[in-house]
Amino acid sequence: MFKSLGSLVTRSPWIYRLNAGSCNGCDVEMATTALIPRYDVERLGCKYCGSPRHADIVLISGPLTLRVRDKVLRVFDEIPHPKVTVAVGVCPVTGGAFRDSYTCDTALDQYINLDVIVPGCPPRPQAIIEGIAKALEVWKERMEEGACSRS
Amino acid sequence: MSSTYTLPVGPLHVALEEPMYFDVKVEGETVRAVELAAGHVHRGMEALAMNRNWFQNITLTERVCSLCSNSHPATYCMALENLAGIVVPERAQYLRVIADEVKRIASHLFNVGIMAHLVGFDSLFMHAMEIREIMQDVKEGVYGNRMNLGALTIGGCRYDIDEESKGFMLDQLNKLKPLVAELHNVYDTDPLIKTRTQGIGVLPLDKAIEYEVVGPVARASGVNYDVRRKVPYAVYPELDFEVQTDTAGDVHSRAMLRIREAVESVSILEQCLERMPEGPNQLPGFVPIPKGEAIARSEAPRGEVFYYVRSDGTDMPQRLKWRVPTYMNWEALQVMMAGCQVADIPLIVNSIDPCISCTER
Amino acid sequence: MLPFLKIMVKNLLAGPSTEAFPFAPAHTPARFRGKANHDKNKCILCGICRHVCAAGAIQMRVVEDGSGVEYVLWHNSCVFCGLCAHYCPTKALTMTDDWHLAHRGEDRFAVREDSFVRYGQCSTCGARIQPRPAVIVEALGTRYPDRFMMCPSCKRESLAKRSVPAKPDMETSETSDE
Amino acid sequence: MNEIAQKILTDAVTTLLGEDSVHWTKDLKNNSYGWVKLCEHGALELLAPRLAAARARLLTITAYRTDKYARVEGREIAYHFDLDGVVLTVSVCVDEDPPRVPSISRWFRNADWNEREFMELYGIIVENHPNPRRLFIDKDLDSGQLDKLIPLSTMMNGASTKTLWEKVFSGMDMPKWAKEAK
Amino acid sequence: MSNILEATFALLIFPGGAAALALGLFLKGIDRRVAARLQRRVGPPLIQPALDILKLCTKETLIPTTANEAAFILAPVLGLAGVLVTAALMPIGGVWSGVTGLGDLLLLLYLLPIPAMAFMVAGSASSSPYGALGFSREMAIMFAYEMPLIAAFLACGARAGGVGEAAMSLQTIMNYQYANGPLLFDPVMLPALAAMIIFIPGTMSVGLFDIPEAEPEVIEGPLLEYSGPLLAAFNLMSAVKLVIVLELVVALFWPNPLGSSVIVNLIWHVAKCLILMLVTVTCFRVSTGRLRLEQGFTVFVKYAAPLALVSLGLASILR
Repeated sequence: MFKSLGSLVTRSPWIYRLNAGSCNGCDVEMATTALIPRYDVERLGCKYCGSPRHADIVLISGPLTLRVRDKVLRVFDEIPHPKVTVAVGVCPVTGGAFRDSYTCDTALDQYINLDVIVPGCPPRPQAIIEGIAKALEVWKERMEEGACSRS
Repeated sequence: MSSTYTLPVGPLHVALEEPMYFDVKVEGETVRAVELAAGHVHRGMEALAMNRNWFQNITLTERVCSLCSNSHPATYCMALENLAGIVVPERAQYLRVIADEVKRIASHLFNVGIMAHLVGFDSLFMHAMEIREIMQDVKEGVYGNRMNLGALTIGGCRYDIDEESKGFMLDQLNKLKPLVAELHNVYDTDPLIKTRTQGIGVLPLDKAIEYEVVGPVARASGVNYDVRRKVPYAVYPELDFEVQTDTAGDVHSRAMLRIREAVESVSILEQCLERMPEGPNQLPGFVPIPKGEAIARSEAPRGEVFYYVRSDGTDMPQRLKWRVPTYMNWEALQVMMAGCQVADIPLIVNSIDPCISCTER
Repeated sequence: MLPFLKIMVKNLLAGPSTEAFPFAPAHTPARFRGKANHDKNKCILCGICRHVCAAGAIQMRVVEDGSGVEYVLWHNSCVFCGLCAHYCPTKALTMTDDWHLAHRGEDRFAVREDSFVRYGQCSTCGARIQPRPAVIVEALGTRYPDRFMMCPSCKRESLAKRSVPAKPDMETSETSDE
Repeated sequence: MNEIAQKILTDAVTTLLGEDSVHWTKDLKNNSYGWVKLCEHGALELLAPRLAAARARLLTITAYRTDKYARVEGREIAYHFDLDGVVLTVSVCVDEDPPRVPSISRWFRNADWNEREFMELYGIIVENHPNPRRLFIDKDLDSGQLDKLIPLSTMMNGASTKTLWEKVFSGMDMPKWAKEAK
Repeated sequence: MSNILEATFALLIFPGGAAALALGLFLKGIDRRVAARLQRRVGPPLIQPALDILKLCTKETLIPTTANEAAFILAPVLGLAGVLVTAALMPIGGVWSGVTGLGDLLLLLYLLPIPAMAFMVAGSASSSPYGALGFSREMAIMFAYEMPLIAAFLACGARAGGVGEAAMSLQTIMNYQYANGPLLFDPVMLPALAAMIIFIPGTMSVGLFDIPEAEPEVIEGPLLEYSGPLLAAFNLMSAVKLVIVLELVVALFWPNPLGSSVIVNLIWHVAKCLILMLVTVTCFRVSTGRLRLEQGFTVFVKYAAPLALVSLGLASILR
């Protein structure tokens, strides 16, 4: 039962974009991916939503600066389970070019479990779509395990 | 509904590409006061730059901001070249102008597209972004990345334009030209765009001078200051283009000015591709950077970029400082937003083409 | 009156401009800067790639027995600027057009370019020297390939042995081979 | 155009500081850059209104340590002005402890952010600043982050990067070459 | 007994309840797909709205700690229930004549604002400033679009019923049209039709009137804080609301059946709704952006309401 539900449910991934202090390259590419006809993620049922409470897939970019950290974590907390996290670009994982800055908390995975990582600086839209597809797999697995509740 | 209440805009707000926090005091739908809180994208890049060597800083400055990602390393390299007295080969200077203008077109189209998105005109936004994709393809096809071109190196350019990519570029420009003209017409005549943007966020000339704004924001208010003309660099003195100015100084005139500048950029690109001389695209080997200080400026899509570099003779800068256009334009928002409607806040903020990651570094 | 209506009709007639991806492979331009590729057969361990890398994505560690260097380029740290490939003197590092790098979070440390570069051996005494890959030796077309494969001290010795009639300019050119 | 602006700026400086106080350089495209050294910051309050009267605009302000790693005490602040394409840089030495300079935001509105920035990055006190709050850096961080620069060797092996790289090398999986060797 | 059964069937299965939900989701699916085509996109599959609802039902429900919990939960539930009841009352030409004796316009006037009310309760219950702003916007715009709506109702009634004889029953209006041809082709009623065509996007908050839920301005307004099944209820509510509004306009202006076959008439009815939606919702929202609140208000007060009043005046005089 969970199995068929999983494959149906994952056809409606709603995306939310979270900027953790990025240089806006990844954000522009996410907006491009999410909104323009050339990539049309709506084919996959994706919708770009304005409120974190509507989201299923969170795209995070940026090296997590100290000033934005608490706000990012608070917003992340407002996203209902089950949610899947996709790190767009390398900054959330290692800081990329901003590694070891005094204002960056670099490893975002101390706070948030990154389910999928899309390396690139910034990754091309197709790569982001690939990341979303991977995220859907993760989501499906979670649905099949019945792990929908807040863990 | 006469009581005043505070509407927090941001820091993670859909209308803003980047985290920025405004405390907007609202009465009904009218804005009474705006307070800015910055620093969410402050990544300590100046400290990083002082800890990275000259080469690493090419990449680092490119990551200041991805929308004007070519202007930063270009100005940084220019500052170093001024410092070391390096003469860049002429072909490389043409190549630099080409990279700059490609980025300018893409950036301006992105900005006017976002404006359409903010007035809820998503189809027009998509249309503008589809037009921008033509330039994105150029970036990806010629340079290898859609945002960060990686075009520059100290003493030249890392890439070269061969016959094939020249043909590709000219094809794309020919595709772009009628579409941009059509887009100009839509923005100029669409009644919705006009009702929503004309007379909104006005910055009169005297205020523009007082707040020392730069770039399209200044030019839309009537300040005729374009670094490409005022402080010639690369091969701009040899190129034929006109500095666009306007007098209305509202959201609409800024958007129109950007489209007109994009049209000028297309013509600059064509001139460059035609006139580019044969020759090396970079200086061979590694150039030592002597002790000293130097300044370079260039016109990024958003306005004047300023670089100050100070070297103590080691392979790292003693100090590398840059000032970006948005840094100058932020404060003028308080003039533009005075007494506007809640619905106009995103529009006005977007009209200065804010680049927060640039500003906060 | 409504200029956009015209565009709307045109859009309808032109049909979708959506790419087939992800249901079909996407077009990748030849110059695309995807993940970097390290060719251990060309690497001379000069370290310039590590020097110019702003993201610190390249690390080299001598393995325990000292026979060579473990060369790691971590794609999760790389910012794909291509400076390493630009400055690599032997073109051991190149940027490929492969952008299929999206991976599960648990694999984050495995997404890397991993190679083992064995140190060269002095052709005379067997001491450890910088790698002298065959490709590079051929490409350089050095006049004394055997001396090129020697450690500095053996080279000095070999030069001294035949230094009686040597022309000074030739020697300087040879030492620059090192 | 260029010459006129250069002359106006020269006059503004030399009437206050005497002949030869400004040194001009040109870049390859013939743009002029003027350099002024002020060894005593009191003169800044006299120079700023003159430049403002000459309608120069403030480009930005750069503060720096005379020695990057603070092996020698001393800071300098470079004020960059522009008049119609000509840049004039006025470097002011700040030697006292604690370091302090007067604010010039009375004459140049956009000095506000610049001054707040070097206040928090270099811990320099700006006298008579209208709005001396933090600008960019978080309240959790000490001010003067750029003042006490960490040497590169430490930076390269910054704690977070180091831990990450240990994980890369310890390997969640075995490297290919290691498998082949066995 | 059979009356009660019939009413239950109408409420739960057809034309209210399940049928209205299905029709609403179908229309939304078409809307999204056609909009995508107009924007040079492929668009989502037709069942996408249903998939979205299904997905939302598997999600967690978060309730803000500062919110009024009861109102927060009740708003979408009552809103959905309200529209489902309303849908059962909507007559379908040649298929269903509405619950007898209940299908009168005054009742509809009370029922139609239910979704807007639900939005307002949601906006104020969620205790976020954006919700509050959305609330005040929704209220202002509702007052604005109610005016042309009432005027158009009266105009149709006057046309069908004659002077002094208030034809405040949909059935009367429909019977008049069965006898004299649809009001759509009646030149006197054209201004009222125009007013209703402006009313549809207004009440559905699309295009020029996407004001209460404007994403960049008030981040979807009252919906900001909703998640999971409650959000699904809101989405369903808006889908059914779309059906009601379209059916209402069809009933007022072109209820005429195609023949005597129920199936054919049903398809004919859906087709009319579909065409009406494509014009007034899909094309409209694709080709325009959003107005400011006071500009949106002006459109209704200055253009839509007077247009409807012209029809009302003409209908009263000409009779």
